Amino acid sequence: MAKGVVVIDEDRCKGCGLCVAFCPQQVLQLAEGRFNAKGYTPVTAANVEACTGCAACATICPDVVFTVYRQRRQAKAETPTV
Amino acid sequence: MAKGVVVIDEDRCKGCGLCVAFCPQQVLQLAEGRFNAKGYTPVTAANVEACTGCAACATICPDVVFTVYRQRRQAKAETPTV
Amino acid sequence: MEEMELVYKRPESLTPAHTHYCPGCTHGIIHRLIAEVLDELGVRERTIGIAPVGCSVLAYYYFNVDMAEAAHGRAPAMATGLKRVSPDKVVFTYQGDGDLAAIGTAEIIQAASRGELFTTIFVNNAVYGMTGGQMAPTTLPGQRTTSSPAGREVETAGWPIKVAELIAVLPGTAYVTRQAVLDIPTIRRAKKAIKLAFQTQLAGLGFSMVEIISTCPTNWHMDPKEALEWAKEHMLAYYPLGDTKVSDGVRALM
Amino acid sequence: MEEMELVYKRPESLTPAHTHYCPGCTHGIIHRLIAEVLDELGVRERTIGIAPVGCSVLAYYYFNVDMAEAAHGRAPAMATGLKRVSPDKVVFTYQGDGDLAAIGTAEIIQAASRGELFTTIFVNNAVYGMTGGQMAPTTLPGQRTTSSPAGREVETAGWPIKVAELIAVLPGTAYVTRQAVLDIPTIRRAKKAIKLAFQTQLAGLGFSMVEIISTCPTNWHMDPKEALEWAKEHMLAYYPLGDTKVSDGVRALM
Amino acid sequence: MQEEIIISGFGGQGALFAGQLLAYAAMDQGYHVTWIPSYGPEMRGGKARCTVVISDEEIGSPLVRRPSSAIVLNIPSMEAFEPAVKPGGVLVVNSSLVPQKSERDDIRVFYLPATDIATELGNVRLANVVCLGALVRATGILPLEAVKQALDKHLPERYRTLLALNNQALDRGAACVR
Amino acid sequence: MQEEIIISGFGGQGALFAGQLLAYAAMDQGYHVTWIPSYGPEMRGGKARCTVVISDEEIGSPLVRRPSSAIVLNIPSMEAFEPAVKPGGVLVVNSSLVPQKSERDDIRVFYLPATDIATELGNVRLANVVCLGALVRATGILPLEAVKQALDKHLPERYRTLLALNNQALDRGAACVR
Amino acid sequence: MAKELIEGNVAIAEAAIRAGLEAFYGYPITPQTEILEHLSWRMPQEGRVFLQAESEIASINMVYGAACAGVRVMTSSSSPGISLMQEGFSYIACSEVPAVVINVMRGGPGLGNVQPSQGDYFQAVKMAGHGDFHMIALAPASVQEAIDLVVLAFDLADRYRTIAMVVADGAIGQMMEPAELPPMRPVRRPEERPTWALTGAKGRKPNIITSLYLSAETLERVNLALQAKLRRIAAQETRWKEYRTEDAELLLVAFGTVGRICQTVVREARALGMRVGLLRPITLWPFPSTRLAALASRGRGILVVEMNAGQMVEDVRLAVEGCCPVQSYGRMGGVIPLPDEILPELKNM
Amino acid sequence: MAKELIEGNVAIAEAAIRAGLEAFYGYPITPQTEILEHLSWRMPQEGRVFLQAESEIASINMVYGAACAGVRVMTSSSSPGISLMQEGFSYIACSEVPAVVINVMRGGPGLGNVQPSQGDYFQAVKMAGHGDFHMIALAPASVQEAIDLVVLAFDLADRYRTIAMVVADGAIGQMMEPAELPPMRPVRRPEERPTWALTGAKGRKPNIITSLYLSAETLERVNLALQAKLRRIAAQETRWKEYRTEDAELLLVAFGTVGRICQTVVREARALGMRVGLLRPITLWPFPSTRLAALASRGRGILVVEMNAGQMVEDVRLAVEGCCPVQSYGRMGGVIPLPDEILPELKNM
Ligand SMILES: Cc1ncc(C[n+]2csc(CCOP(=O)(O)OP(=O)(O)O)c2C)c(N)n1
Ligand SMILES: Cc1ncc(C[n+]2csc(CCOP(=O)(O)OP(=O)(O)O)c2C)c(N)n1
Ligand code: SF4
Ligand code: SF4
Ligand code: SF4
Ligand code: SF4
Ligand code: SF4
Ligand code: SF4
Ligand SMILES: [Mg+2]
Ligand SMILES: [Mg+2]
Repeated sequence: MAKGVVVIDEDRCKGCGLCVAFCPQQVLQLAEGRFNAKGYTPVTAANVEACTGCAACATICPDVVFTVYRQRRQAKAETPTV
Repeated sequence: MAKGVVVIDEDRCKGCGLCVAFCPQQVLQLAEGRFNAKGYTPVTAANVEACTGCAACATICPDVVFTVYRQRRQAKAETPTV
Repeated sequence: MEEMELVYKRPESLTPAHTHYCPGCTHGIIHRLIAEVLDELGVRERTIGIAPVGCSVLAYYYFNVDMAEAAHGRAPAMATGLKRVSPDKVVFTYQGDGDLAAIGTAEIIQAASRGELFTTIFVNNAVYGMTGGQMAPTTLPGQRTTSSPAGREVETAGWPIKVAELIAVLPGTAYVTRQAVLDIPTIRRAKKAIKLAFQTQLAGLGFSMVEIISTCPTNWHMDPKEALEWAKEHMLAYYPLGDTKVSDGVRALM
Repeated sequence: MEEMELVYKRPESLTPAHTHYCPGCTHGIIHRLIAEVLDELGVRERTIGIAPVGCSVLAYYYFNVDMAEAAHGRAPAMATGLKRVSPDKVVFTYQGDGDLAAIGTAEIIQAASRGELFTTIFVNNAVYGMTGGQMAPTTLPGQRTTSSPAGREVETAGWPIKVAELIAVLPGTAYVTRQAVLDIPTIRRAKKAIKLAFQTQLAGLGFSMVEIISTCPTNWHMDPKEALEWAKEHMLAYYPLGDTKVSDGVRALM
Repeated sequence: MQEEIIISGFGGQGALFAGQLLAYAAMDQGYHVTWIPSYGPEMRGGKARCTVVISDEEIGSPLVRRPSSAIVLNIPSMEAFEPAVKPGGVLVVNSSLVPQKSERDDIRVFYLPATDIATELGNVRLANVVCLGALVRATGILPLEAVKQALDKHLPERYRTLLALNNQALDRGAACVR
Repeated sequence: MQEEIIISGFGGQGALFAGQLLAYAAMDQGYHVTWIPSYGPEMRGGKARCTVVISDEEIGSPLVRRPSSAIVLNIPSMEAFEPAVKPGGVLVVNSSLVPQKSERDDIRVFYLPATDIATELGNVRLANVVCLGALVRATGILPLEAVKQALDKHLPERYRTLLALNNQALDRGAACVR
Repeated sequence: MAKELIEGNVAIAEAAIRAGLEAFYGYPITPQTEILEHLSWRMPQEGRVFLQAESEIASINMVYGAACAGVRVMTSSSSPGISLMQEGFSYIACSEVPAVVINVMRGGPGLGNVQPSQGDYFQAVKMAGHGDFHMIALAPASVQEAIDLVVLAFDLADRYRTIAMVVADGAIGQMMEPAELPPMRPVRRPEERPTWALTGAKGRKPNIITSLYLSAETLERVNLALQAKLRRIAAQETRWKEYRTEDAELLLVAFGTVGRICQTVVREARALGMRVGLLRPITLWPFPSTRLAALASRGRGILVVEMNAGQMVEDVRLAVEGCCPVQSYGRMGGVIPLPDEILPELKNM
Repeated sequence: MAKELIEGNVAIAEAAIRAGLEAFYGYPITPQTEILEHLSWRMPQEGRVFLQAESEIASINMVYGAACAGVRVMTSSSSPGISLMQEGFSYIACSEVPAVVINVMRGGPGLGNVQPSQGDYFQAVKMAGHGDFHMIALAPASVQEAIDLVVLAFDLADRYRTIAMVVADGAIGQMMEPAELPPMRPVRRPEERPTWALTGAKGRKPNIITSLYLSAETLERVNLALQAKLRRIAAQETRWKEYRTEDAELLLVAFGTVGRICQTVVREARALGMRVGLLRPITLWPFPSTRLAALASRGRGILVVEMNAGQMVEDVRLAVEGCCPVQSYGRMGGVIPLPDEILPELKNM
């Protein structure tokens, strides 16, 4: 199982491609040929298994498209953080 | 004869006393009891013999009351200077 | 996902609204960072924001806090008026480079000089975004814009203004810094700086400002990734990152 | 007086008019120094001055050069507009601390930043003289004025602005200095600085400004001599004299 | 004679350019003409739209609520202008992006897969010109030739390489109108 | 009854204060009253002048071109107001500083060496109060006592040590009016 | 409270304090600087906010900010300073937050001088900035009225969420008259701030204060609501004073300082047997047009006297619509028209 | 020169260059930024001065400075930016230096929006700042007219040493129409600058440009001279266009974009057999009151159509003084009134 999971709020996506460029695991890509409600080509998690839950995508995304989960390793503060 | 001479444009004087305070030779004093056209007690050269023509009075006077002459010592540039 | 922990979720200090920003515009990143900081500091319910005139004019739809919309450049005056009668509130202005460094020069300098207890987030994207890409006071030498079509000529248009350095000269400032949102590390540092700026305000130490080097892909005519790279290469060379003023009180918070 | 040489006479660049200034007001000294410099540089007939709103609002009656009267604080904008269409002229603004450092903050900073080729004479007397002695941005901490009757409290009114230091940060400036007219040596140095500032302009090196620590005996409620001493003791402590910016080009002129 | 045309789409679809082209052609033919965009709310993206009025007398209002013909390049434009076209008018629909059909029987409607045609021609951004070809033919405001001449005369230097393609696009559009 | 008084001198001669004192006295006596300075041209020094109107009905204009009485403390004031006093009116002249005489025979003129009297009293700045004493006595607008009470009631705390002297000044002025 | 002899500017400042002023932001300018000076010690003494701003632009935007927080706030200035506030007025008007502004008018145009003037009538009543709006404009003719109208200005500003401007002139500002100050009202407590105010989105949705409406339709709706409010104000808040109009054939119309001067003129004219009355608008906007039209229909002429080139006379003409002759007499540059010059004008009618 | 299809804003900018514009100072604001953008390359290309100022306040004061030097100078802005220039206008008016200002009006009040509007009519014609003055206000209804009026603005500004404002709206600014640009006039050579200008006191007494007149009497004299000049302008420069007024019973009065729209209305109404005409003021100040009064006396009603809450209608009412009914129809917030809504209003009269 993947170490991380990203949930994509597709309709927020503007297809800017920044997350694609900044994901260190090449998990993401733009869903060419598909359009979201706003008329943009949205991002999609193609290579889900590679996701480490590093949240780089959430950090770079200007449109808060991502929610990110990661496999629990040890007890950690609950506060989400970037 | 004095080394310096000051010509006082009395009606410009506002009796502020700065020249009196700054004349290193105590040449100047306010003409107590007298008023000029503007209604101020004007400055007067009391101790004329002591004047060195140093132009300190002209330098401090905010109202350009003084014209200053000094005994020629050597050839010097003509430009008046403060 | 029982065995998964939440690493990132949308901050509460953002409304659910979608922004009107262009794809890849860093205004969105900066909004998010501010919202995260407000969440973390637990001050959302007592925060009041002032939006500028500029691309971020609609920021009041995006922040989940009370907000007002200022006249172009006057956000610091408005924030001053507001904070002085609401000393228990957390007040911030969000301003672009046209807004803050051109028309609003007097207001930001005087508010900083008075040490007003609000925080300014200053988004430097080297261009007037909203009106379609004219030269800003921060436009780089040689940079082409719609009002410097031959590239900014410093002989006639002057040198770009380094706001963080200028403001730092004023004794009323407690914390002034220049950050960027051009990659993961700069974004992380920018967030820390924003947090410190708000903490400076909360501690009543003086005026705090975070200048943030940003991009405007649309008016730079670049794709968003390219814009980030251009900014890193060109803007950071002229606008070095780092703190320009850290008062003793702020140092103690660090 | 054949054997006498003329050491001082009224400069040609002053009109014969008597000034309206209060007795002992240093505005008069500064006027004279500027006039002497214009005479010495031989530029009277191509000089254009801009008077401010402030006690020196009537400066246009006193300087024997073409002059205009600006709106409060806007002299630098006016000078910019004028100089740009009259590049062969020598242009200067004469401004008080309320005019330049409060309402006119944006205009002076932006003109300086653009490196406009005019010279600003900035008369810092720590008070709004003309309107009867209110607090200025340059009023010292603790100084009583009619709008800071308990003395300036820096917590609410902020710290005085050190304009020469602030402006010097801008790359467009070529020569920025703080001088005084509080005794014979400071007056002599002030004149040199004014001359250098105009020479900077003539050489096209960038923006030049001379801040001059001055007195306002009337609103300080002191006699003129006392005022000079108070300024020396208190103002110079906060406002150190000296150059804050000397560009390489200017250094070559020195 | 007075023809009032609205051309509407997303930003980037070239609605404004198509309108200008039409305006140039009409001007060169000696008509009075106005072109006016509905310009943006100081805001990025969104809709792009223009109104062209062509008349043989001085033009009063450069704006119209009910055009005599319209080109709709996307769904929102269809929704906005399909009901607005004057009875007897012409509606040109880019059916590549607009799935719905008009229910009006008092206007002439032409459905063109303009984006597909443009893609076929090798440049997706020519959909606007395709539609313009159709509109000009359908309304008969001007000879198609006039539009081609206008292209030749007014196409900015840097786009001149696209001249032939533009002409083809006009023809393809016109051909869709029988 | 309506009395319009102008008090005029150099800045520092206390014209404004004398007017205020009169206004206070009149107010305390139940009259309508206005006091208005002719305030400066954003400029130092120069003239100081005020107009006091005292009336038993609501006051219209607080300004007058022709006062019913006037105090002139220096030469320019004499030049300005000697001709302006209404026929039948009163003019009080500080003859210490004003050498000239009025040539009018339709007004009552009192020449007081007010500055000299004030100097004698030990404070040159009391010349204004000396003149006020004369004006009040000469016009009879108010009992002199009313002005003294006003002094007592309204003299700022920091000047209270000067109360007796002010009263003396009023008396000396009044005494000049026979 | 007993009457005291008090200067107009000081009275205005003190009246504002009594009315619950919580914050003052202003910049010095003659002939109103005493307002700022008085508040510079009185506000801190009462534990309230006083701040000398860097300019009039900053002042009005500080006012805007504090108004958004739901407090009673004021600025004051004189003609050139008021011109600098025009953009701010327009924003405040559209945002519908309450604010009080004092304009102690001086001679213009330009730097002009510091003498009393009424040269900003048009600016105050027609358009104090871009776009369609009006502010309530109140014109006192005495120190007492200045006090009363300052208090009223705060109440009206709050009631209608609008700008209320007290339009005085240098004479009112500098004059001393016996007057009575109102009792001290308590300042609003933080929890009493209006529900629309920016007080932190605690337990409620965020409040937003803006003047931006991107779509024309929305902005038109905002404007229509604004216009409806203005009509409501006009219907309910028009104020004026009349003096001896019962049987007047000739009517003087004048406001502020000139208004009271014309009262003298009426007395003098009546003494000569002329049937003269005076209408003195208290609210310059809304203008007492209806009443004026009624009076005009009975009279044989109106003389409008102003310290300007003839501005209010337009509102008078609009009100009477030609039903009787309307003359204008104006002095400019700080010259105050006095009875002895007005009376002959009246006789010529 | 042949006609070309040209955008209003670009046409305005280019016309200014042809009219001999030597310096432009301005600040971006929609919907007029194209003026600034066009001049940003064209002015340097012609060896003239272009400077993007830090604000509208700086712009107008730069204009003031350059005007003092005796050159043809211009700034342009839109509503909120124009509000910021009010103090500057007042100074320039009093100093009597020539300047041209473009206002491409947008929806207000406040930030409003960027859609076309005529909301600044009052501001332009009644009082663009404190004190008594007017500027010449020219309202184009087409791109060609915008060109012509820009050139005229420079000539009038110079002739009368005054501000001439071209009052356009977003529609004029953004619209493209065929139009002909005037030939290029040479710019004034330095030695041709007017004798009053600040050019250095060489061989003459210093020239002084000021708006400060400390004594009320002097300032009044300055004002009287200013008023006399304004009357001269009103007598000589009032301009308007008429359309089918020969036999009109009903008169439409409208300016700018709405003026041309009303031309369509006249055509449509005439087609219905209604005797309708149009008077379109070209100069908003001076207003064509005399002509309007003459037309009104023959008609049975006037409908004033504006993109505001009803501003010019006041000048119409002032002109006709009740001699026929005057109705007002206004749309706001950037909504443009179209023939199909105006016609019914007309029918209802
Ligand atoms: C008084 C005034 N002047 C000008 C404008 C037009 N205007 C709107 S936004 C803007 C500049 C915005 O640039 P910036 O502050 O850098 O923000 P960005 O859009 O780049 O984020 C301008 C000039 C205005 N609305 N008001
Ligand atoms: C717009 C505007 N605001 C305010 C004023 C009033 N005013 C005149 S001079 C002045 C301050 C002058 O102080 P400063 O610049 O320090 O000059 P000083 O008199 O001390 O030499 C002010 C506030 C004005 N004339 N115009
Ligand atoms: S969390 Fe990290 S690895 Fe997973 S998609 Fe995002 S950036 Fe890629
Ligand atoms: S960064 Fe965000 S908006 Fe951009 S493509 Fe990725 S998810 Fe979409
Ligand atoms: S020249 Fe020197 S010595 Fe002579 S009076 Fe002046 S200061 Fe004194
Ligand atoms: S310094 Fe000048 S003004 Fe002052 S007393 Fe001396 S001469 Fe007179
Ligand atoms: S124009 Fe630039 S700054 Fe504005 S939203 Fe688009 S990318 Fe962002
Ligand atoms: S008030 Fe002060 S600054 Fe002004 S003239 Fe008098 S002393 Fe000089
Ligand atoms: Mg920007
Ligand atoms: Mg000062």
